Amino acid sequence: MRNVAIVGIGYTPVFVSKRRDVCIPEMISEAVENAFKDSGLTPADIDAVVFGNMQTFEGVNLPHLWSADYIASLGKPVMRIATGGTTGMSAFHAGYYHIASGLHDVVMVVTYEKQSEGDSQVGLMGIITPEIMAMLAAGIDVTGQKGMGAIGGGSAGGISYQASSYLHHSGAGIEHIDAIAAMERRNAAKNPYAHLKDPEATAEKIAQTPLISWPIRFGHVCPTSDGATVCILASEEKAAKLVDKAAWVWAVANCASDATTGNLIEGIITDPAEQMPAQIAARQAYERAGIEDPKKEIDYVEIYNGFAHQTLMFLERIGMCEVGEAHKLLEKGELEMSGRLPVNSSGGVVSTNAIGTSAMNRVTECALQILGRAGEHQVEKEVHKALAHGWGGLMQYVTITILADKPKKL
Amino acid sequence: MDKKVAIVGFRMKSAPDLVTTRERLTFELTRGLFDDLGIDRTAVDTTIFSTNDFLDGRTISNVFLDGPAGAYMRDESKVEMDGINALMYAVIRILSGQYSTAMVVALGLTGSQVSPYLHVEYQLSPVYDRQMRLLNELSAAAFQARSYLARYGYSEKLLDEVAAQALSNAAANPNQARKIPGASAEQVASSSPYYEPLRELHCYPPTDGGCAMLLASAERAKELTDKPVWVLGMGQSIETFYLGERDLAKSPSTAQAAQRAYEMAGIRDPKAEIDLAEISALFAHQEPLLAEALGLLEEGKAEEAYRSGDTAISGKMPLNPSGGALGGHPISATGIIRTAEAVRQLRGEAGDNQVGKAEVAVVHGQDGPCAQQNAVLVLGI
Amino acid sequence: MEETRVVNATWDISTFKFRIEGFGINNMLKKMKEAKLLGNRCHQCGTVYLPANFYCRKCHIAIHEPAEISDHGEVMSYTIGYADVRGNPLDEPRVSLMVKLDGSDTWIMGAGEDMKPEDVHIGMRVKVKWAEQRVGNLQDMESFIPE
Amino acid sequence: METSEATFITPVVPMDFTYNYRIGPYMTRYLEGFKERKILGSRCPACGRIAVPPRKYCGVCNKVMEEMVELPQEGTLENFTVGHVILEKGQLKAADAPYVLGLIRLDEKASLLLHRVEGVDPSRVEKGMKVKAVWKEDVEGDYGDLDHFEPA
Repeated sequence: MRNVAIVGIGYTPVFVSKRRDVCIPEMISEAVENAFKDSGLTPADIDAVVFGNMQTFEGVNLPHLWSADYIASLGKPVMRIATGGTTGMSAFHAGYYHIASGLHDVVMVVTYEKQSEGDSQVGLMGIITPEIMAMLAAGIDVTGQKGMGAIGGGSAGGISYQASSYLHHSGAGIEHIDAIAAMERRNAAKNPYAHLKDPEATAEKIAQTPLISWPIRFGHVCPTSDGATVCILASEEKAAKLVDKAAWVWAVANCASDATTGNLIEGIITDPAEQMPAQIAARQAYERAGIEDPKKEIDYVEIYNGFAHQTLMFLERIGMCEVGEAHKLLEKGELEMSGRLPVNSSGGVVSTNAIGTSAMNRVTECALQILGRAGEHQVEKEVHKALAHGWGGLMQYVTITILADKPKKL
Repeated sequence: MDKKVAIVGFRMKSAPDLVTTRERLTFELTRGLFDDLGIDRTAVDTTIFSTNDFLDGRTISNVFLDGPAGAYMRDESKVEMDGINALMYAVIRILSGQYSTAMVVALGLTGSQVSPYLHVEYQLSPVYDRQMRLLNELSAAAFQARSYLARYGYSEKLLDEVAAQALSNAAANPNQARKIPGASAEQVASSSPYYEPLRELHCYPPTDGGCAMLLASAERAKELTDKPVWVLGMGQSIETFYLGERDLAKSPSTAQAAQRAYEMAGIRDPKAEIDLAEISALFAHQEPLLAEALGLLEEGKAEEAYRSGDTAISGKMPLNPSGGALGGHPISATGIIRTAEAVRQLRGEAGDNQVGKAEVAVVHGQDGPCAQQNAVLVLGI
Repeated sequence: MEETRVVNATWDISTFKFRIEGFGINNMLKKMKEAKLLGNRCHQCGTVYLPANFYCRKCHIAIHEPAEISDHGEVMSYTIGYADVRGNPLDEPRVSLMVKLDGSDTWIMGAGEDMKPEDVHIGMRVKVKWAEQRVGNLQDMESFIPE
Repeated sequence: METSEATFITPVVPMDFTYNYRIGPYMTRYLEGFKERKILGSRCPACGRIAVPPRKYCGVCNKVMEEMVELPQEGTLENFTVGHVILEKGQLKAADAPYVLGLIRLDEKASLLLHRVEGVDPSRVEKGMKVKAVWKEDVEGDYGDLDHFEPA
């Protein structure tokens, strides 16, 4: 095992609903150029490339092939990773292992999504299209009015059950979901790479957005975005030559549960808010990083929250606070940029969601906080260790990355 | 690379139509593999899938496969490319020291479920080639075939001979999908023309197939098998996407990938040191073309090599003794099935396809139109 | 930033010949005609699946033992719908439940009836309301009603 | 574990997913050129190679290509294939008649342009033939404006 450092980060200049001006590889190349600028490296320094997105969102199969000329990859090994919502962090993990294995010294991880090119609802429905068709034949009612398997939940679907269960078990109320959504939209206003920004957001304002399905409102839901993120990783020896200060990977871990057996009726054995994979992956990550008490040792957290309640829910699942405590921390202002446990000062996924980048941006945002380079959304406390969380699949994949301000003792 | 990571077991299956679901095939392959090794799912530290959304007709194509693969509440990831790259990721993960075992599960139900040629159609640029509708997997391959034949002045008969050898080898192999006993060059030459110079039997058949393979660290491998096959080297490379800018008669990215793999494996003279090759040649011309890029055949001498029997199972450089991808191409799984075939050879378990004593094998996998991206493994005992 | 032209391309889902798992669903639908729920049980760990699964995801073994499951159960989670999938408001709020039936280790989803949205809660006891005319269709189970 | 048709359900999915792609400024320039019956390429500032159709990056030099150049309308057939089949949604079908696709070199430094070659007996096509561009009568800045090539 070798130490691995983040030595360069590049974003597209903006993350917005529609990049009407460029085609897919042109957009990706902007983030690649920025990562080279940020790191001072050139294509000749890169040993290998890892590439990730959710390809059905753009309808291009193995898009790294089309992008090869735009990502400085010709003549290099390129590995394409795709794991759903977690793709960005799964790709980051692959980049990490490329170096930790001793096979490569400098690896570039490229992630993107240009969701405006497809219909995101269709892309998501694509996970279960054949099952839906089969269940329609078996009599399922997709409007949720009657019959077995009537999912309900409107466009929020199964997520509304997760939020509902979370509220029940934590003692939090819908007002807490409104409040965390408002906090993140305010944070986003300070992040130049965020999509939905509202410096004036308040819980009351969010509460005025219509309910989709209890307890999910429009104001709790992520947008669909166009954007790309690139991260350059290096071995300890290389990093020492390249940069004065780096963010160091202390642990990566991931865990899968099970979606369903291929039909829409039967669910996972656990409660949808239990998120056992998050508990397992976090425990593994703490062990690998030598962290005994994450509540004391982790200074900053980025949670993958396609829906606002997930910030609170996952903080509990990964052991950053006790069950039922997250909304109390929120009430006390401890999750704010000025607080004791700042979380998602980037604005989170609920403010910006170019899916392939979303789990990766959790990592790069943690790195910026550690490096003190987050600009207006830099948190007040010093960040020595930070945790990035990714989530995806049909609610069953979780990835965790722990970063620190110095190399791990091996 | 020293003997650090070994292949300790595999299960594979292919047919024109396996009459099954992805979930059942995944369960059958992984359960079978665990039974072979006398382990259960907890012995697998991480699982790497190789599936493709455009082949499976769904977003996150492995989303229902975690359970059937035994990865419920466990570590997994997915490489969306040819399976050989998933295997490379498994090797990388073991080399990192984080994992002592890693399983690869690769599936492609392209015979029964979907038209395989669409797989490449969706790889083309949607803002040019897919608008022009001139390029497809077969027309691209035809340009490559003509370019290759022209460079060395080979006759089109070479394609028939290459295909006949592969199809005869495939007919003897119980793991293959396309069975044409006694396939001859004449038979190949009389199959229907697609894009000149390519005919039906020069091209891969639509195939259902899959493979589950377990890899382990040196220490763990000794506990799991008496017959470890070691990954001695690996390399990968990509070339430009634009067909009009590529030298189609050669495969520079294969040559680069091979150079990396040989360097890692300490191979200086591949012709002398390698006992057999399993090459993902999707079209007849690709087998000699890629074999040249892999340094296994002398450039410009392919006709002699095939006619003299050098490339046959009993020859001095057997190419695709399994029958290769002309015998079956379950897209996404092909490269890992080639790997499994090489493992059978190195273990001396290849039956009628056995090349004699084999100690070092090279395996090749590809992605993209005209093999834009190539990966090479060196295996040894 | 200048806007550029849009061109289209498709992913031809209609070209697929999908096969999806039907073992559990088909067996369950047949039995639903008799107003009964049929799943299966893992002979090793005892986990009960509804609909039946061909393997146990905990033990990773093939399983065959049929298990009849009660049509009474407990609300594990719920949601109240206010808008359809396209975001248009509904005339009446709609109750949807996630229910763990007694004796089963998996949950199923379904509509809730005869209950006011404000009364629905996690842990609430419910039972299946069967259709009078049952045809071996998922709508044979019309909804969940309070026990 | 035996499976049969009875073990699974085979749903019919009657729809296709449609995507809307932005073509970006380079492809826009190419199609704008068609309005004046011009074939444009982009030149790499480092190696001087010309990409046709134009695009942003020279993958080899990793340089942004800003300079647009007009290419001659006459060139050499470098490679060709005679198609006996067509692919419709991935299904192979026999073509009504054999047809010729060619890779055409319009300039020594330019990439090969793929197009149909008409006005020649497919059995008599040869590498090295001189061919010239044939435009549609009414050009409108669309992909189909440059209709095909024919012997020069």
